[in-house]
Parts: sequence; structure tokens; C-alpha cells
Amino acid sequence: MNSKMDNPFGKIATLKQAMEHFHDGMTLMFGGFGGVGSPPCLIDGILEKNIKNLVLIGNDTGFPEIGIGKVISRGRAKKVIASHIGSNPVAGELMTQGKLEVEFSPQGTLTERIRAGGMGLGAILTDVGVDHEFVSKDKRKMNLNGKDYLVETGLTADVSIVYAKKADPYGNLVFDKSARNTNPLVAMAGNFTIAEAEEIVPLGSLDPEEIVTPGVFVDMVIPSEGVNWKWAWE
Amino acid sequence: MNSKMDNPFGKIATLKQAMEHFHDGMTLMFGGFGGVGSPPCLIDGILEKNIKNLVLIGNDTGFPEIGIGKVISRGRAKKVIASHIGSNPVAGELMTQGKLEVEFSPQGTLTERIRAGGMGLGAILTDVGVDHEFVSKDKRKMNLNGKDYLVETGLTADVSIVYAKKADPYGNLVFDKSARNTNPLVAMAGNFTIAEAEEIVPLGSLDPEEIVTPGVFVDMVIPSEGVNWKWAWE
Amino acid sequence: MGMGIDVRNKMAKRAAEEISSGMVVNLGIGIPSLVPNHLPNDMNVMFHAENGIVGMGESPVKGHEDENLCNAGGFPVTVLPGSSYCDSAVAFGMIRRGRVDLTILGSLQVNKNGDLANWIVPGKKVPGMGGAMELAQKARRVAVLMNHTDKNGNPKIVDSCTLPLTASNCVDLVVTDLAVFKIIDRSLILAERFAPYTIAEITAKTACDFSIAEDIRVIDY
Amino acid sequence: MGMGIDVRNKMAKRAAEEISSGMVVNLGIGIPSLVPNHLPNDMNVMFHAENGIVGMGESPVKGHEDENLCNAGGFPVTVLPGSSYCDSAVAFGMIRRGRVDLTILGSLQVNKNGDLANWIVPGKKVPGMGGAMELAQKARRVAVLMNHTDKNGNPKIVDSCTLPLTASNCVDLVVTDLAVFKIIDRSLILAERFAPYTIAEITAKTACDFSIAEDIRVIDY
Repeated sequence: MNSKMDNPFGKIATLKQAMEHFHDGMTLMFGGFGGVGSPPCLIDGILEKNIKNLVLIGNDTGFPEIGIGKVISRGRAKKVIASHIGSNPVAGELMTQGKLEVEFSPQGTLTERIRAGGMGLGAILTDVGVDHEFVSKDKRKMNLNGKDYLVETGLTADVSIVYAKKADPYGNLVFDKSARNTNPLVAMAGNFTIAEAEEIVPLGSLDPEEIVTPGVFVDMVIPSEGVNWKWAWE
Repeated sequence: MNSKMDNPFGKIATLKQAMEHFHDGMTLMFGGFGGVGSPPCLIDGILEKNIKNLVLIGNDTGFPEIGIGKVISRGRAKKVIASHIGSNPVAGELMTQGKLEVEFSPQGTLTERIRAGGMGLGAILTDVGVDHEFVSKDKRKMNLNGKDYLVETGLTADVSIVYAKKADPYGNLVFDKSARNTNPLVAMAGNFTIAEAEEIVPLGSLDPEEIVTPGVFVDMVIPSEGVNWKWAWE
Repeated sequence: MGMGIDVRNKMAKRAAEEISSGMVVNLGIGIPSLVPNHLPNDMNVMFHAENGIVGMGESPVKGHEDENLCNAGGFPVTVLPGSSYCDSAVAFGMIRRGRVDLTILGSLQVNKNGDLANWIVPGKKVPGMGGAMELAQKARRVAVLMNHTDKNGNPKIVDSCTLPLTASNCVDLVVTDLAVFKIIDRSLILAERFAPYTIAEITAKTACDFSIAEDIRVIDY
Repeated sequence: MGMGIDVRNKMAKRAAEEISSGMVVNLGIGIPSLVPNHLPNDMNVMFHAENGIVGMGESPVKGHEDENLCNAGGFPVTVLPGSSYCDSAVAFGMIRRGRVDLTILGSLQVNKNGDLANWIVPGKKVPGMGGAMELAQKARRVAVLMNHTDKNGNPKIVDSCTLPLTASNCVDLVVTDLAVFKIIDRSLILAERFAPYTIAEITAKTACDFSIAEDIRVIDY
């Protein structure tokens, strides 16, 4: 954080201050898609503080050493709600060994469940997977106008962590290209939302039209030191 | 339309071409909030073509000579789904006379119903109005974790009309300040969506980050001649 | 009448005391729109509009209105640094998610349990609820600003609302031209009175039982 | 082998014939990613990625990758004029709403009714469905690009899928290294064959009945 930056809303904080909101057994939602757009410093903070028994909610489990995968492959999660774990074989092994519970949700359904939680809705009704044994298992169905839908419940979390390109002191966020992905949804779904930003800019320097996540949904902003993992394609 | 503008997707059209998609008895969804952000030329096109028996869906019924109000106060709608008609006394009179059916939806619920339709979802579950006699009347309820919710069904329309600040030839849209309001939601919910734009700009001149409505949801773009009514506050 | 400010502004000034720095606040039309005038300049409050604005500032100077920058009531506004625009669905998501800390609304009636009746005007056909239900049911705190009695002198704080409810058990605070009531655990408490009104006068114009705070405050601005 | 392009590119070239100007197209990983190479330069196609991109262009030159501009498979991409970014919920809304005209996917098995099985790899634990179900169930047209037989020579076009289904009755077209099948009204039709494969060879490697188009096309590029 630029020490000269005004902090009129008290939202700009340090990683250490952010970590005070993490505890064992909490439900944690994370932004990102295959690690792209996941907040590296907050993820390392979780490892350093040795937070355990996490219930994680996010698109996927990243790669073993990329994104949230770093947390999962070190056995820090007891449960994951995600659309796939295919890119993280360690997650698959932990699941096979019974050390990690995994709840799979189709990707588009998962993103809508996260959004529903963030928007204060109880659930959404979708026909995706309604005739699919695995997807519809243990879910309630509802018929609307002769058509069956699954009741897919909203998801929220104790804390949400997101990765932004820029944040202002109110927590208004803009993202970077496809690193936007689930971040705006995850930001809304946290009971307490922490944004790690590549750049923290003064209030008023973001155009009100370009803001993707209004600061209303963001409780804390910390500066990022950038991605510290090597991408799979590198 | 600038006659030099490339039209590689064939989406840029004239008002006359747009009006070919309007017919008596159709369901028409419109963007705007108290007339702000409603498309003036398309609304006048409806009047000029004498389209009747419309089922209208939108936030409100505008004012008698502002926004969609111009259509309603001339008796062209048989039904309206809106959150209020308070600013248009003619709508109230028509309702009282039995000439206009009105379905009221709480404003936030209505916007989510429109979004749900646009996102291909069947419904959303909300607890807004769940204990309210008027709002919950004839609606199905569902209990999730001991809490009751209303099942609020998604809304779509034969045609959606929206008002944008800028459009490119693919139909990518940006809006102007609070004239954004319901427009991005309405744009997604149309089976055929027509955007009236203050300015049509060349492909590539909108920053991919700033686009609010992806052109994927927009079938036609017409140039606007601007608002031609006097605002209530003027 | 204290410093001589008018009754509407006295009510607005009292309501402004409910606002603290960092809050997200939604204001209804009418007297609530006067509230911002009574806030300290250094206070960081984000005013929210249901159509899709966070961070509204004061009204524009006449002749400088922007037709595409209006609040939910349709009146031109301005925005402050840190503001943002969003679609109306997201604006209501903020309300339902509990991110709007306070709404200050007008009302037709409030009952002693905190039921709110502010959406159907007597003698008029149903004009629709607009966003009133979300705000009443979902804002973290609901403050009502209304005259103590209606035009015919009938009390607007009642035992049981005779007008159709907007939402039940939602009101936390009622500021009238005579007094300030808190509603805590569905009980109505007279907490403050505006000088020079006496408890007896307030009681006479209130159509329900209420308890009286021991340390009742007298407001004389 | 016609002009000498490799088998994967022959399949991709045939799949590219399904694309016409103005379409929104989602490509799976593997062979489908070769499809854009076989489109005319003047064709206006919008390639869609589930993470939140419309309007992807070709892969970046090595060393010019942007770590924050990747497709749903995690590989760096570029964008073309007219592109836009959105959140993943909106990207899937495009799919569910029927705004994605065509998806071209790999698969493990397809049955004669158009059931698709492409989400559980034999011998591996369930890796999750990702976005496969939305694409299979909701894209306007589903084209499958896969080898005619698996590594052990077993037919992948079958009477009834033995692997868990992704979605039923969703496949419209299957392009293999031997042939092109259409699935119309839940019936499998051999519509085209790649030279030099004969109908007899194709039949021998297909584990279900199918009808044969009268005007069967022979592809010899």
C-alpha cells in the first residue's frame, strides 16, 4: 500500500490484517478459473497461517501449485464445492483417499449458485442436469409449465477472496481480461469480502462506468505482490 | 447510421427494418426506469405502426408522455408486468376501467425475473414478499433450510428494446450513467433484442473491458435520434 | 422552535444522526431527501439508488441536470468520487444481501410492532410497490420519517395498521414532527421528544401503547 | 490422403464447414482447437469461452502470452476487434439462453440417439463435469470430433453408451477420422466418408445400426 493513499473507508489493509479474518473450519470462497484470477498473496497467507479444515467454494481446484490448488494439495481443505478437479491430480488422490469431500456442480450452475448467494436469493431453478442421475441426485425438482427444473441453492461464505487489477479505497474493483471470470460473483457472495489488488488507486480515479464490482460488496482491500507460481503453459 | 460504417454482422439496421419485428399481441420487454434509458425512436415506431394488444414487461409505465408511457397511455397495451404504475395516472385509469391488466412484481424481484429469463433459468427463489398477501398470491412457495421462499418465474419476451449510449457493429453495448438501469437485463431476455444507440462506433473501438452488454445478446442495432420528450423535472 | 429550522428539516436532521461514516444509505422521496443536508462534510457516506447508483451527491445546479443521471425517483442527481453505476438487479442485490445499512423512508402508517404501511395511498388504486418491499424487508435498519398525524389529524402510529402492509416487523426507528420512537424486539419506545411537545401531547396523538425511555431526550434544535 | 493434411486437421477442416458467418462458437480442447485454422479469413465468427470471453483470436506468439488472457482450458489466447469480457455466470447464460450457435467437443462415446459421454475418463475418478453439461445440453448445435475407435480399437459410436452420460439426445453431428454422421430425430445417418475408407470399413468399426444417406459425400481433402 502506498503510504500516502487516503483510507477514508478504512478498507485498505495489510495481508496480516486480512489474515485475522481466517480461521480453521471456515467456509471460504475464492475467485479464479484454473488459477487465473486467484489471489496469490491471500492464498500464501492461508498456508503461512496454517489454516485448516477449510470448506472451499470456487470454480475448480486449480493445479497442485497454482491458485487455490496450493491450499488443497497441502491437505488444508476438508470439503470443496467446484465444477471440476481435473487439473489438480492431488485433489483427486485426496478425494479417493477419503480425505477430501467434493461436491460437484455444473460450472454454469455453480456460478449462478454463487451469484444467487451474493444477490441474497435462496436458489435458482435450472434444467441443466435435471435428467442427469449424478447432477440431480438428492436435489429437489420443481415443475414449471410442464418442464422439470432442479432447485440449485445459493452459496455464500464466511469470507470471499478475489483478485482485482485495480481497487480504489472504497473497494470498487476492475479486473484484468479473462481474470475477471468468477471474481465479481465471488465478491458478492462473501459475508466478508477481501480483494487483493494489483494496484490501489485514489478515490475518484476509476470511471464509475467501468467499475465491475461496486465497493459496496467489498470489505477490505490489500495490495498484491503478483502471481508467484509458474503457469501450466509456461 | 453512418453510411460508411462496416456492417459485418448485418446487425446495423434502420428503424423501418426494426419495426418488421413488431406485431399485434406480441410480448415486448423494454429497458428504462421512469423513462430514463428507454429507447425513444423504437417507442415512436410502435406508435406510428399502430402496434396493439401488447404485453409489456419493464420496470414501470413511465409517465403519460415519457418512455413506454406513450404506448400505454394510448391504449396499445393489454397487459403490463411492472413494479409500479404510480408515475403514469393514465395507466391507473386504464387499469381501473378494466382496459389494462397489470401484474405487479416487487422491483428487485422483477429485475431478477428478467435476468433469469435472459440467463436461461426457470426461476429464482426469494423471500421478498413471501409473507405478503398481495405479492405471494397464487405463487408457489418452497422451504429451504426452514425458511420459506417464493418461486418467482423467469421472464422473456418476443422482442426486447433497449437504449444504449454506444453500440458497435456486433451489438456490444455501453450505457450512460443511470440510464443503464434495467437495460442490460432486458437485453438478455429478448428472443430478439434491438438496441437503439445514441452512437454507433466502429468494431474494435469499444474496450472489451468496458462493454456492459456483449453483442451476443443483441440482434439488431439502430441509430437513435435522442429523447424527444420533456422530462417531469424540466 | 430552537434555531428556527423548519419542521421538515428538524426531522431530517434527527434522521441524519442515524448515519455514521462508511454507511450505505438509501433515501426515499420527500422529507428523507433533505437528510444529506444535515451531515458533516467530512462524513463518508455512500447514497444508494435502486435504479443503479452508489455514491450520489447533491442535486445539480439548475440548468446543469443530466437526463441520464437520475435517482430512483426520477430526479437529477450528481455523483461523488468513488461512485459506481450498476444495473438495477445488482442494486437490489445490495439491498437483499444486507449491504444497505440504512433506509430512510416516508410512510402512511407504522404500528407498534414495526409493521410498515407505505405503498398504498388511501383512495387511490394500487400504484405498485416499486422497490419499497425490498428496502423495508432487507435494509439493515429501517427509519421512518413521517408526520405524527395525517391531514385529518388521525394518528399514523397505530396499534394495527389499517392500510395494506409493505412489510411486517421491519421498522427500527420512527421520527415524526413530535417525537422519536424506537422499536426494539417488536416493542414501541418513546425515546425522544421534540421541544416543546410534552409526553402527554405525544401520547394523545399516538393510537397505541408505548413505553417511555427513562432517559428521554429532548431535542431542541 | 488428398492434399496431405494430417488426420486431425482433416477432421477439423470438416468441422469448420459447420461454421457460417455471424455464429457464436465454443470449442472444446484437443482437435476442436484446430478448427479456426480452417476458416476463411473473411468469416466473422465469435469464439466463446466459458470463463468469460467472446471474440477470441488465434494463439499468441510464444513469449507474448498474457497470463490474464486465457481460454477455459487455461491456454493463452488473443482477442479480436468486437470482443468482450464478462463474468463466468454471463458466459454460461449465453449458453443456456441458446445464444451459442455451435459447440465442437471431443468425446469418449456417442450413441446412435445422440447421447454424449465425454465427462468421465475410464479408470479415473470423477474429475467433475466442468461446463460440459451446459454446452452439450444447451448449445444450439453440438458437433463431436473424435476418433472412430479408442486406443484399443473399440468403436466409440455405440448402441448405448457404457460410460456415464454427459447429456442425452444432444449430439447433432459426429466427425471421426473415417466418416461424418448426422443425428436427426434421434437417428444416426452416415452422411459422408473420408476417402479412402469404404462404407464396409466404417460399418465394421461402428457398434450400432445406422442408415446411409443416398447421396453420401466422399471427402478427399
